[in-house]
Amino acid sequence: MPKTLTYLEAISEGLREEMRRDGTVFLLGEDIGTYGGAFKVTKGFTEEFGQDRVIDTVLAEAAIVGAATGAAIAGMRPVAEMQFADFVTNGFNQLVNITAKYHYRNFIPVPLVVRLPSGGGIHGGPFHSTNPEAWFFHTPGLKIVAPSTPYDAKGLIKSAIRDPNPVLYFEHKYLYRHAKAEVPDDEYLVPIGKADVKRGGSDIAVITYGTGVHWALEAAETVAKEGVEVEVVDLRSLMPFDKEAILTSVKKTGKVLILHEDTLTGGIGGEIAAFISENAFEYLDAPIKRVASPDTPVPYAPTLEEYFLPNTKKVLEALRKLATY
Amino acid sequence: MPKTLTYLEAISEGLREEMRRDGTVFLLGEDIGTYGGAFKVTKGFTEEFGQDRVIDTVLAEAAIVGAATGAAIAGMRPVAEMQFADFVTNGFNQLVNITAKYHYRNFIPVPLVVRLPSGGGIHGGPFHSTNPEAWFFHTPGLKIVAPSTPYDAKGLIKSAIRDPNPVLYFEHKYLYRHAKAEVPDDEYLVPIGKADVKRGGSDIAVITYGTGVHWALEAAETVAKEGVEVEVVDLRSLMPFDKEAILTSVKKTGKVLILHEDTLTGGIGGEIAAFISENAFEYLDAPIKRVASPDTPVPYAPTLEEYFLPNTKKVLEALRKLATY
Amino acid sequence: MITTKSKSQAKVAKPETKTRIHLNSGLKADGLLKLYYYMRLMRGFEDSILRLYQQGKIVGGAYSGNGNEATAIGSAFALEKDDYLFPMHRDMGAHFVKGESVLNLMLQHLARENSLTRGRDGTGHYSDPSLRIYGNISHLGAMVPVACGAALACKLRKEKSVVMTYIGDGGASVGEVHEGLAMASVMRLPFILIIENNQYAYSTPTAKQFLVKHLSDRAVGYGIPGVTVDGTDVLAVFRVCREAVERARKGDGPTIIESVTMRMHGHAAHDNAWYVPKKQFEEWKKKDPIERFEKLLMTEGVLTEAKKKELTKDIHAQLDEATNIALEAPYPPSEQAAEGVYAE
Amino acid sequence: MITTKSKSQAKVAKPETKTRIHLNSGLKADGLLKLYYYMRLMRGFEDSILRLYQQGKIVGGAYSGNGNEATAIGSAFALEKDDYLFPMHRDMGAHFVKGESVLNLMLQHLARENSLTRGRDGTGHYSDPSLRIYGNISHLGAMVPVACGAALACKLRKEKSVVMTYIGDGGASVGEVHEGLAMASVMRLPFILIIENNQYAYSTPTAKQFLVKHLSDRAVGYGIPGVTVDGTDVLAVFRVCREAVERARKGDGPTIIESVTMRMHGHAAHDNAWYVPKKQFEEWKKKDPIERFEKLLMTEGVLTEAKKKELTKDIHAQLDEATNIALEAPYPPSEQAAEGVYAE
Ligand SMILES: Cc1ncc(C[n+]2csc(CCOP(=O)(O)OP(=O)(O)O)c2C)c(N)n1
Ligand SMILES: Cc1ncc(C[n+]2csc(CCOP(=O)(O)OP(=O)(O)O)c2C)c(N)n1
Ligand SMILES: [Mg+2]
Ligand SMILES: [Mg+2]
Repeated sequence: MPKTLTYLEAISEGLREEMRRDGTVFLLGEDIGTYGGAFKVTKGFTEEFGQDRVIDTVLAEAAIVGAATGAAIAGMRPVAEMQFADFVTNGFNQLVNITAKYHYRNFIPVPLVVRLPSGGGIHGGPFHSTNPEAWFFHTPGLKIVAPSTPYDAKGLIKSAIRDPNPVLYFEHKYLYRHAKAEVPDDEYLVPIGKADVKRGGSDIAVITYGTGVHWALEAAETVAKEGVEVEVVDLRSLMPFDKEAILTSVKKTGKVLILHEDTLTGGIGGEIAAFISENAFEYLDAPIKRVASPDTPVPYAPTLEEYFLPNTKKVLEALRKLATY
Repeated sequence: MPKTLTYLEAISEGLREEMRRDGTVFLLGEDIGTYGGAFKVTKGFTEEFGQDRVIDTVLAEAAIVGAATGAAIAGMRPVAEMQFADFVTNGFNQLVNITAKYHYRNFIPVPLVVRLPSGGGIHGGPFHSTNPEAWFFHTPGLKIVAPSTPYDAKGLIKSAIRDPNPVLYFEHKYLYRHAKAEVPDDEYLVPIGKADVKRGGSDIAVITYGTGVHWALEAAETVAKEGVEVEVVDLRSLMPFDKEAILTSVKKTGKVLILHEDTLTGGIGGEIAAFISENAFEYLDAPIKRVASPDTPVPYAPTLEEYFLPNTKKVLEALRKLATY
Repeated sequence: MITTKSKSQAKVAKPETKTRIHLNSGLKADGLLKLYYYMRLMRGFEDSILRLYQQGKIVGGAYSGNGNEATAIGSAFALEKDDYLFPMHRDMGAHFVKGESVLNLMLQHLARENSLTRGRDGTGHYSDPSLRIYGNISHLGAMVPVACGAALACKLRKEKSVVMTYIGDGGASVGEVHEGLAMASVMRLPFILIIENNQYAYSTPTAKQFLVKHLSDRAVGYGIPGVTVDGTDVLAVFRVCREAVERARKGDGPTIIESVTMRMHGHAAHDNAWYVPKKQFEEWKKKDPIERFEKLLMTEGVLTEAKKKELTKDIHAQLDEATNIALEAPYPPSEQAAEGVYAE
Repeated sequence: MITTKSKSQAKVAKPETKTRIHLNSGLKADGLLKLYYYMRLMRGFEDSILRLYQQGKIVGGAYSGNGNEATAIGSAFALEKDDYLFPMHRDMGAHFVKGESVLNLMLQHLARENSLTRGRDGTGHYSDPSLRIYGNISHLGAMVPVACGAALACKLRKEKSVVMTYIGDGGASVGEVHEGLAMASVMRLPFILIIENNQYAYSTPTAKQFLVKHLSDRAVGYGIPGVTVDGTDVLAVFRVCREAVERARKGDGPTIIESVTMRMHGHAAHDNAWYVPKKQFEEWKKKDPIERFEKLLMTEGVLTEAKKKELTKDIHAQLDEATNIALEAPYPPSEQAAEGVYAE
């Protein structure tokens, strides 16, 4: 019997299942214990798992990431929460220099997960709205996932916990309660590294993830009425990203839109575009287009943030341009 | 009367000239005073400018970057040195959240320079060899320069100091003493944001910077003998990068090789490729190729580092493939 | 044996609530009334913000410094015009003391076009160089090294200005706080750090943040003075801060001041602080910074019911006016979002 | 007035160089000889490395812990087999004490294929989980939170192991050191931090790093014990560390130990330390950790000239053998560079 879960509930459920399954899994972060986390992802967890497995830490992200790394090296499977993804900048040195390079240097697995509530659309301003995945995308040794649906959110948190590598789990704050869907009752995993075609189509491929999937699907419905069939490829995993799935869609459609909420320049979209233009050059019938946020901090005022963020309309415009190229 | 300077001497000279010109310019960093800096860039500076303008700080990069930011906001023009570019990860939060966003949020200029001795080829291993420019390339609000020659090194450090924005100045450790050239006696500036065509050619455009310029020029000589004329575009500035110069070269040649020492995936080359494939699609006669380091930490052993780093031979191979496409 | 549990060295400032306050604080009646006025203005302002929040008119979150008025005002009142203020999110009153207008702060909270950040950021996240106010960012502790940099600039220019900044009991764990203190102490920068120990960091009680009784003991490790003061006693805070300011101005370097108080509201307006024991709120309510100072001023004859009424009216009028103007001010035009990343 | 300059609280351990050392240290003759052996091995090893450096055979830089032998060995000697060691770059001897082979460390320095990192990293930058040794990375202070994490794992699993790590007088300013201490103290983790105050951080003297006389005073701010010990006195270091280890093992939480010593060489082999006053070297030379312990052992009759000769021969033989094997070992094949970024 499938049940309907929000994206947030799906993450909670995935975490709970893994904690029940494996006694080495524990959580650490700010206000995740008694309070249940700033967004309530771990609400009720101390009651079930005790304060030793749902640890309220000091306010210090380098200590949190570092302690997770040390515990992982010593045989545990920690899941660290950043209260907002933005604060991962304080644990940056730990992640990029110790965590990411550990296996390459020492051949010791570092099975940890860092949960990163990310993204805009909640009037969070410049320090509570960012999508910091691209920095880590450029850091060999980290895996990165960014689910767009409750199904993927649950399946990926479980896979992330079981992975022997450090996994950054980007969970989008806007989707927490806006994305709701049926999730199977039986246990399942979503493999890291595999994209999911959320909508099939033969005219244009949209390569995207996170919030972008929702904008793309909405825009696809509209252009479908105009006779343009859009394929929506949800990367789900950003590192490694599913090269095969991308090439398949590109070869099929010949036209590509890359879409992400993160800012444009140096964003993941650039790499995807470069990958396509190097590996599917002969198949391209139009320039690769990108839709992303402009290269500025995330502004606070609603008018500004609305202008800043991608949305269905912007995607629609880009699709129509591509369709008529 | 032009004189011959090493890349390192050129940086020193540029710093000295600006410190003489403007009393608000001062330097801060680890071991830069009495010792003259780990690489001797500021050797003799305390003697001329005193300990107040060449400050030996505590061993704390966040404090160094933060203090530079605070002093800049308060009207000074600090030049901070990271002992190695690798250590900028400790000042990362300061740079990306405070320094980079300051003008956008407050309309106050932040005229500071961070000097970042970067790059491999000196057997530095995983923590003394990186090229961390791409993280900041994806951080709106920072400018980034990366000179390849003594001339550009001097002209760009001077422009960086005069710029009202935070400028990351990547100086390549391998080039410090390996790059030597004539530099004019008269004062000059190299503008930020302008590329320089280091070699003209009509068949293939190599877009590169830093060490890549030297590999490209060497490889270009070889393929010239095979009848292939390569144009070498030295970006010099990475943010902003010179879009016009890139497009001009691409349109002229129709074939593009993007080259950098930094690792491939998510590197600056991805963005450049995406930019070209979106804006010069019709002019491309071949897939855009990239040569960069593989996606691993920088290994220590000479055999491994040699395999890791790009070099003239790898560039040569890529050029030959492009030539025959 | 040779090791023992380290003992606290904190100097705990004596309470200042007996008579002769004029002499003790060095303040005359008008100074005392100003302290009172700013505390009232701060609470009034934050009550207005919370009301606007409940009406759905605030753009993002809304923070309250209820319980922290004596700390915010007593500290900033120790500064001169040319001193630098780097306030934190519970220090709204410090902005007013330093000269910021009620309207500007209201516009900030409502993210309007004519706010100091032109709607790009909110709350106290702005800078006003004309008043030498440099607001915080969200990342706790991050501004500490920046404040050191301003202090360094003063020192290099041989200006006599000092820099005051703040951090919470929670934020005090952040690495950048340590790095800033390491730099400021050894360089003897004119720098004052006030640790606002208000018993909680979001939901996390101080027992989960540190073992020391007095956070001012952190000063011992830097070789600088550390003081703990009752953060609900505005005169005590003022006196301790003035001393620290004098020390800094003389070139004697930084001071850490722990101001002990209570966050009387939740972390932000969305949080009803259910995790705080009722009794704890009740105990602290008795030490309300405004009520206790008001009582004292009344006893001393500095404040009268009539004066209080007048002041209350004035504050309400100011707040109402600012609220009305700000509410009618437009949001910034969308396209501005793309401008101004770089200085020209 | 209510504020004063904070005073040091450091407990300074008494010197241990008089007779009765067996009783004082709790070590029997074989233990004392082991300490001596490891100190000699450390110096011998580092001399070999420096020689290889001068011959151009070391891949990158070469660091020396000359002057730090008593600290490295006395501290690690206080650990049991199941305890975790997170050493720093002046602690080569600690690796040996914890069981690492001379050959493995030689291979590390020469970046050979059969080194523990397979040539991917050098010097003490390796991990050997079988011995619970987790080497440092270059970024100073960065391993402190990681070491806390290992201590947390012990605590969660209710193991009795403790974690020992190190930082320099310079590295002690890094923010991550503070964050680690903040976490370790409030969680009462089984964690020991040894601050190796060797008077310099690269070229920078301690006077430019901090004002406090005793870096162990940092402990006051975390509410944990702090001790300063003569870092050239191996028995004193051992005793202080053993006490800290016992405390940690009992669940009484972390200790900060400042071990005061001198970096007798330059920062690394390329640096001749011209900036250190000659007199300073001369003074500290008199306190050479090995010579003073040797003299003591001789006086006590624990060591004899004959035994010393034998031991010297043994060490040289070991080092020569390891050097020869390592020099002949191949570098890793190039293509390996691309493998192993991720665990399977
Ligand atoms: C570096 C960082 N981590 C996490 C947060 C999220 N956060 C915002 S306020 C807060 C609690 C702050 O507590 P404290 O420092 O005691 O200040 P208070 O709010 O109690 O005045 C947290 C965890 C943050 N702003 N910055
Ligand atoms: C975070 C960081 N910044 C800078 C450096 C460069 N560096 C390497 S060792 C060193 C001095 C270290 O001094 P100290 O901590 O006292 O240790 P010592 O070498 O004296 O034992 C510096 C500045 C570094 N390794 N890490
Ligand atoms: Mg608090
Ligand atoms: Mg040192």
